[in-house]
Amino acid sequence: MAEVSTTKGISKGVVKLTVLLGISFAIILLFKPFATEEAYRAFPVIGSRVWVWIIAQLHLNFAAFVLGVPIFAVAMEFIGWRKSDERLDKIAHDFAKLFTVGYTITAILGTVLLISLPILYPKFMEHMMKILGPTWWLYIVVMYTETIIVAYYYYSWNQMKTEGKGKHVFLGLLVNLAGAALLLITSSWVGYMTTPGGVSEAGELVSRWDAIMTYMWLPLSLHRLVANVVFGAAIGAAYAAYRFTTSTSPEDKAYYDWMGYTAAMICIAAYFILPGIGYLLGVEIYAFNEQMGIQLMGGFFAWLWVMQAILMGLILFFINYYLWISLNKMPGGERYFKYVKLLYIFTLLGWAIWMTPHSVAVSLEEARRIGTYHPILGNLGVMASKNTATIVAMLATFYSYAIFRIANQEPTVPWAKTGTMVKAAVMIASFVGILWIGWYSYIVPAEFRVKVLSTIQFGLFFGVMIATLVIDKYLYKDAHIIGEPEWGKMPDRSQYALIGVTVTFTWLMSLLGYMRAGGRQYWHVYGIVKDTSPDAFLPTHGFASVVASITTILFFFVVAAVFWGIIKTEKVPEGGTS
Amino acid sequence: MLNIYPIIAGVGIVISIISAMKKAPFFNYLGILMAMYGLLKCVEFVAPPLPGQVILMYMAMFVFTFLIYFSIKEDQFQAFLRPMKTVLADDDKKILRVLIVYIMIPVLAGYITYGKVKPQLAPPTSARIVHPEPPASITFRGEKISLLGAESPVRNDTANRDKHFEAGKRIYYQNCFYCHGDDLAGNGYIADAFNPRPLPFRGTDTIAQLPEGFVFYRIAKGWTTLPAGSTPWDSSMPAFDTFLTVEEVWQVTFFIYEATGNKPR
Amino acid sequence: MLNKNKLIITEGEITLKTLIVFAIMILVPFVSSAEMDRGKMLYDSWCAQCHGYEGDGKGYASGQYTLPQPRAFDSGTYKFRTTPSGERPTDEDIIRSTRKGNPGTTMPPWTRFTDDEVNEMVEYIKTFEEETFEYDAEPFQMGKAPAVSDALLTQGKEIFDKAKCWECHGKAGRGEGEKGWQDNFKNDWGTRAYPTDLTQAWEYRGGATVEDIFRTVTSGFDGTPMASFQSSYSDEERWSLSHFVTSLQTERKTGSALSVKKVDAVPASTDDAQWDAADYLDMPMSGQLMFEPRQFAPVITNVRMRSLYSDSEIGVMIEWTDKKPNKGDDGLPSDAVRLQFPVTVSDGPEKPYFFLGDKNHPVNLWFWKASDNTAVEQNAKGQKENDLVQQEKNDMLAAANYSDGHYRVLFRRPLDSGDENDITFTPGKFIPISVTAFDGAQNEQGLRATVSGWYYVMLEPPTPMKVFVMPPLVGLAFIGAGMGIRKKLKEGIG
Amino acid sequence: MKKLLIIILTLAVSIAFTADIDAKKKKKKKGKYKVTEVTNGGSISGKALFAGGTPPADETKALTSEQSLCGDSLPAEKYLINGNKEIKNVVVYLDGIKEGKAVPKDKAFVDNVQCAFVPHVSVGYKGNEIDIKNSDPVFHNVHSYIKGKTTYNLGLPDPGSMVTKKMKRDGVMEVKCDSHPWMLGYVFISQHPYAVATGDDGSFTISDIPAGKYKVKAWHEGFGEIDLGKITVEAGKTAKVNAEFK
Repeated sequence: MAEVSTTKGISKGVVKLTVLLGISFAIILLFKPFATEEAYRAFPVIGSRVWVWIIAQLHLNFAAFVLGVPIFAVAMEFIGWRKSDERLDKIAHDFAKLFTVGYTITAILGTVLLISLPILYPKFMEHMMKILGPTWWLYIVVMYTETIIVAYYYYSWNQMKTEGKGKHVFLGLLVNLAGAALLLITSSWVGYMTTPGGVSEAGELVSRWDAIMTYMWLPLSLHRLVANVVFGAAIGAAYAAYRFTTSTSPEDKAYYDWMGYTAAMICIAAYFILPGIGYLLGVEIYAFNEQMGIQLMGGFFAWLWVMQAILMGLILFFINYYLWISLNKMPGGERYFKYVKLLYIFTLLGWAIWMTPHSVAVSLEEARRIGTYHPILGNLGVMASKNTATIVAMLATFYSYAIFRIANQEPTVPWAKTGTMVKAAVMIASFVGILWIGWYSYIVPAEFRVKVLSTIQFGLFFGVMIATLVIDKYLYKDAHIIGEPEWGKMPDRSQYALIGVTVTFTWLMSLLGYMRAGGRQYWHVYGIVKDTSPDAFLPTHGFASVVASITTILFFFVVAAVFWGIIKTEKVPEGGTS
Repeated sequence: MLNIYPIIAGVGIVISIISAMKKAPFFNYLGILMAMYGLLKCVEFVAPPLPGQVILMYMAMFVFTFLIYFSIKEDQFQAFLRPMKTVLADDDKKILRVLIVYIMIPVLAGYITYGKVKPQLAPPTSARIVHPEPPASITFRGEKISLLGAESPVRNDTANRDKHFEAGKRIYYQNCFYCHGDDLAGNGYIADAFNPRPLPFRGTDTIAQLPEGFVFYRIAKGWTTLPAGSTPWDSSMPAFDTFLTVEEVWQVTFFIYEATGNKPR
Repeated sequence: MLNKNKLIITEGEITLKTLIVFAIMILVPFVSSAEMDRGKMLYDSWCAQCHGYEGDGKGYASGQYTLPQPRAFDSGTYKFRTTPSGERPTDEDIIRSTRKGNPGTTMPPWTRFTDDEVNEMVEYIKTFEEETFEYDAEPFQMGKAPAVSDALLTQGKEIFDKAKCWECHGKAGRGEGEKGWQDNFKNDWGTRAYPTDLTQAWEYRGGATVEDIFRTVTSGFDGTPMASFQSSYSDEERWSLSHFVTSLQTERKTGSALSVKKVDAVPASTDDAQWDAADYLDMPMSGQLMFEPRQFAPVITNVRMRSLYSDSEIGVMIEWTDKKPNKGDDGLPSDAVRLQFPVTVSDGPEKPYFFLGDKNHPVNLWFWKASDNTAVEQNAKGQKENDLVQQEKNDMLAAANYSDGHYRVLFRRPLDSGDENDITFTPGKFIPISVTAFDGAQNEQGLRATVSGWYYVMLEPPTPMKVFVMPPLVGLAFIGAGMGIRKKLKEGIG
Repeated sequence: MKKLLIIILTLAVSIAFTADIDAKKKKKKKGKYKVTEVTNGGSISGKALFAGGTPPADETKALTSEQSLCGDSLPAEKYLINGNKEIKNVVVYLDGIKEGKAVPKDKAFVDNVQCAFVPHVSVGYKGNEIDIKNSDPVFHNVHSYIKGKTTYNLGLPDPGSMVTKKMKRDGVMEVKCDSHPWMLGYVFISQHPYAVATGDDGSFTISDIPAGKYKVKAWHEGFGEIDLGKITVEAGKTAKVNAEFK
């Protein structure tokens, strides 16, 4: 493939976007959606809801992908530039390639959604345009900006590699800024739908700014931003894992092993913040409307939270597994296997409690024997224990990482023994403290538990992580290195764990997306625009899971195609034409 | 009555200990799974038995995580796979292979399949919304009451606390206790007649998690305004706005919180 | 001599010392009565709602709200004892009732309190009537129950006949005995006493184990017509009687669905042997509490359902205990029973409201009345009077039988009646069913009724083909997979 | 001075508390009857008479079961008044006598004969035993009450079976049978020996009374209880008093 010039690349991108927008406007004009008296039109066979559901979720997945991957790519590029590490730059470039392709797919899916919504839901979209119309035009402007910058960023890579690397990194930053702007705009729409503001009871606009600046807007944006980082890194890890398992040369294996590791660690670091921000989002939902909070947390969706817990725990287990196997490639790593047993138990217990359902689905016969609530499960199923279990499992995961980092080193500082003891003391104290708070949470009112104790638990969790990392920084200064990590010396099953993380996370995103949308129940805009379509009921969990699975499969089908395409272009000999 | 579960647990523990000493991870794995299953079933000696669904969840977790555990170290993983490989590939293990691979496992699989496909007496079930979302306001005998952030006038009237408590107690024991129980633990003397069973008020997981306005709403409107997900057709919760006044509903709400030592959210 | 310094006591010291002394003086009576106070506090919080703050049995939940009435402690008469008739109960007797509750009454088992707390409550309860407890009583020795044997049961049966247990409890033990329905059959507190249905173990007030029964037979229930047989029969005879009584208890099979077997023809008579062989489902019953007039204290606690179907017909038989039948000619309403089905069965969980349906989901009712011994078909779409309509076309055939306190009512109808207001039975489908029973003696009619929740009947379809095909196929697949893996492994080794 | 006041106050309060508790525990206790040697005691005798116009006729009770054994109806034996208006089964007793002769050791006795309690009314003494017998070939349960409270309830299934119980409380003990609602009898349980029932001629004599002034009362199942006033009993003499019911 010949090197495409920057200007050509940019114009290609702009034309693509314009064509897509043009098509959608043409179709919309052709159908004259708002001219109808009907509130809904039906999509053939699968119905409007499922259609829009799948398309929107796919679009969101790719959007998350193209917003998350640049964050990761630019970070890599920046570090590679400062450390003059060619490998990092190569990873960054690989990723830039990924998200450039992803960008096109996102745009196509967006177009489909753009056409579908006003045609299938004319009355609802009319309302949305009335309230938030101007943001839509802003969105188009930002989209053009993003397209131009992305194209410029990608196609100028080799050009600016030697001279003007700093400027190039700055371009990457702009990509992310534009991405964040897109995210903020779209979040404002979703935020308005779930926690509307700025309108009168009759649905008339009172303040457009209030309609944008809803309860959900910022926490949702933040949540999505961090989730996008996790997602982007997870895709990166999956890509590396895929390459690792298909590579045959030791160099390639070493390279992709290292890439997978880096991506996975970024993924999990961002992942740790997610529960906290999710908590914030929950608090905002409660602040908007307690009943919606109840509905989402304890009501109809309670079982989905159990599924969420299973998936989240699964992700932690995959990552832990990956790190534990990684100890094999660290000279001196075998010294730490004895701790793995302990960490394993903590993660397992945390996961078990995390997934324990509060209100169990039982047969009538079981219900008669158990009563309404099982004394053990009932107590394990409430927030006090779940918070604790989550944090314990995450902390165990962190320690897996902390062990791996120093597995091939031996401290040489004079206070090495004391330092290790302090670290051990911090570790024990943190587990004990978190468990104690967990126990204490049972005997205090909900208010105090939610506002104070949970915060302390999370604070303790982050404090311990920072403390351990800081101690390690000084403890392993000029440490004796037993041996360099043997990158590439990993069994394939460790890579499946990374792919597992990505698939699980994608599935989780679909599921949580459903919950977020489902919280509105039979409203398009909660409390303002009622959903009177035939689909105005909550589907069963089973059905929702099936749709989430289909979306996930479709997504990975497309992603696999993208990976395959990238690998195929690489196989063309250097300098050759195609 | 002979209970086999402690025996299963015991045998499982013995197997896993012996195989751990003999460095046979595969049998260690089987032993652990056996022990865990036995132990989960043994819960019924100290508490009500765990529901089958929860046991299934936990067992799936154990199967997965212990498999992971035994595959961390390469040599251990190979040792783990060895018995399977031996039985499948070794020529001198023919009898064992025929027995296990060609008889036992297929028969077991067939039996499990039979259990799945045979007509079962399992009536349709539905996931039930325990705390359905209430409307923003309700009509209580023609009077409109806003529920968003509704505050209990009874709770705020601290000067007459005892009076309200006693009134609430009278209302509870003349309207609620036959289902929700003398001890407010959801086990009234006719609780068995209903499915779903009446909710308990004790513990930290029901009314302690709810705002008082929600409880007011549930008492006032009962089954009549439940959404489909709450299976209103099954609900025997009366709409108490036909029997009680607004103040009485607040009083009984106050009582169930005070009597169980719970605070509204 | 005394140290002079020691004699100088500062004013402050005096104040302190006097305060301490008087603090103790004040505290002493408090301490001695603290136990009583805690007992009173617990009693007032958790007993007084029924037994009354004054121990008079007239708490909030008494009168129409409960049956039987809460015990009045101020009478000093206790039903559940291990002491001879007329004697005070032991503390353990009161504790047992508190801890285990009294089945079939609103007295639940109180498990939440510590032993100390229960003891203190008992001490307080005893203060409501102190004269009873002035005398000591010698509890009788329970001993150990002998192992049950045929000979013992035969002996027990003889005593059951000889001791005239059946005069009140009925020949079949259902509490239908004539003597139990005389005007004077009241307890000390002036309310009617009902002889216990010995077939329904969940209703035995004093517990249904053989030891419980032995205790009851020995001590009697003071304050009720249940007499003590301690002096009339030896321990051994009373054990045999107790064993015989346990043998009258029938197994209660609760569940959510009844599987209906197919037969050549649905028997038309209620006493056909096929019915006794058919599987049954027990439905615990409750009073109708949702609409006025509410029934707080139903006496029908259980309804048993059996069902059979043929190619053309379905028969549903409902059985229940009615100790005193009413045909509507004694100033009281007639006994009746009503089956309820949705008119259309949805594929999902959606159903009509479980009592008389609702506006959007009508129900099909099969209504049998003892007064004319016929069954009619009705439709209802709500609980108001005009929501209930009689069907003009009646496809229902009913047969009923009352004997020994036991109603058996058989409804028969074509599987598909061709009427759009009727339920149609399709084999393999779970069809919601609920039961409403009316006991005339309890003045039940209209909305005042005894109700069940929704259950299901499922007409067993012929076994589908896949049951025979799938398991072998899966087994074969596993054999194939095993062979495949082996082949691969061998190649790998080779 | 202030200190003293505090001390007195605290004392007063603490005493008040103690007193309160004592009051609660101290429910009115009946004075116990004391046995003394009575020599040369006096007596009270007289007749139970109907003082009104026409005396009420005895009632009959219809039987709802056991007709083959006991017939269709039985006399209630409630108003057994002869031509001279003399009333049978009236119990005359000294109310509140504190001390006197020893209580006779005789057992009280109630039999079930032909679906009725025999004797219909008798006098028993607290602390003594009572024999309860069933002479009928049918099941009777003797269910007795004092002031509406069950004293015991005994099943007597076999003909000729007898149960012996102790009479622990005093008062008019109603004897009933739950199986046969028409059956009714009385045992007047007195805690002292100075209580007698009148016979067919309505006459009674209470003897061996220590000299003194006594309150005399008479009880009848139909007419209830009447006060005969305070009677002075002189040593060795007989005071006369009639119980006149209206």
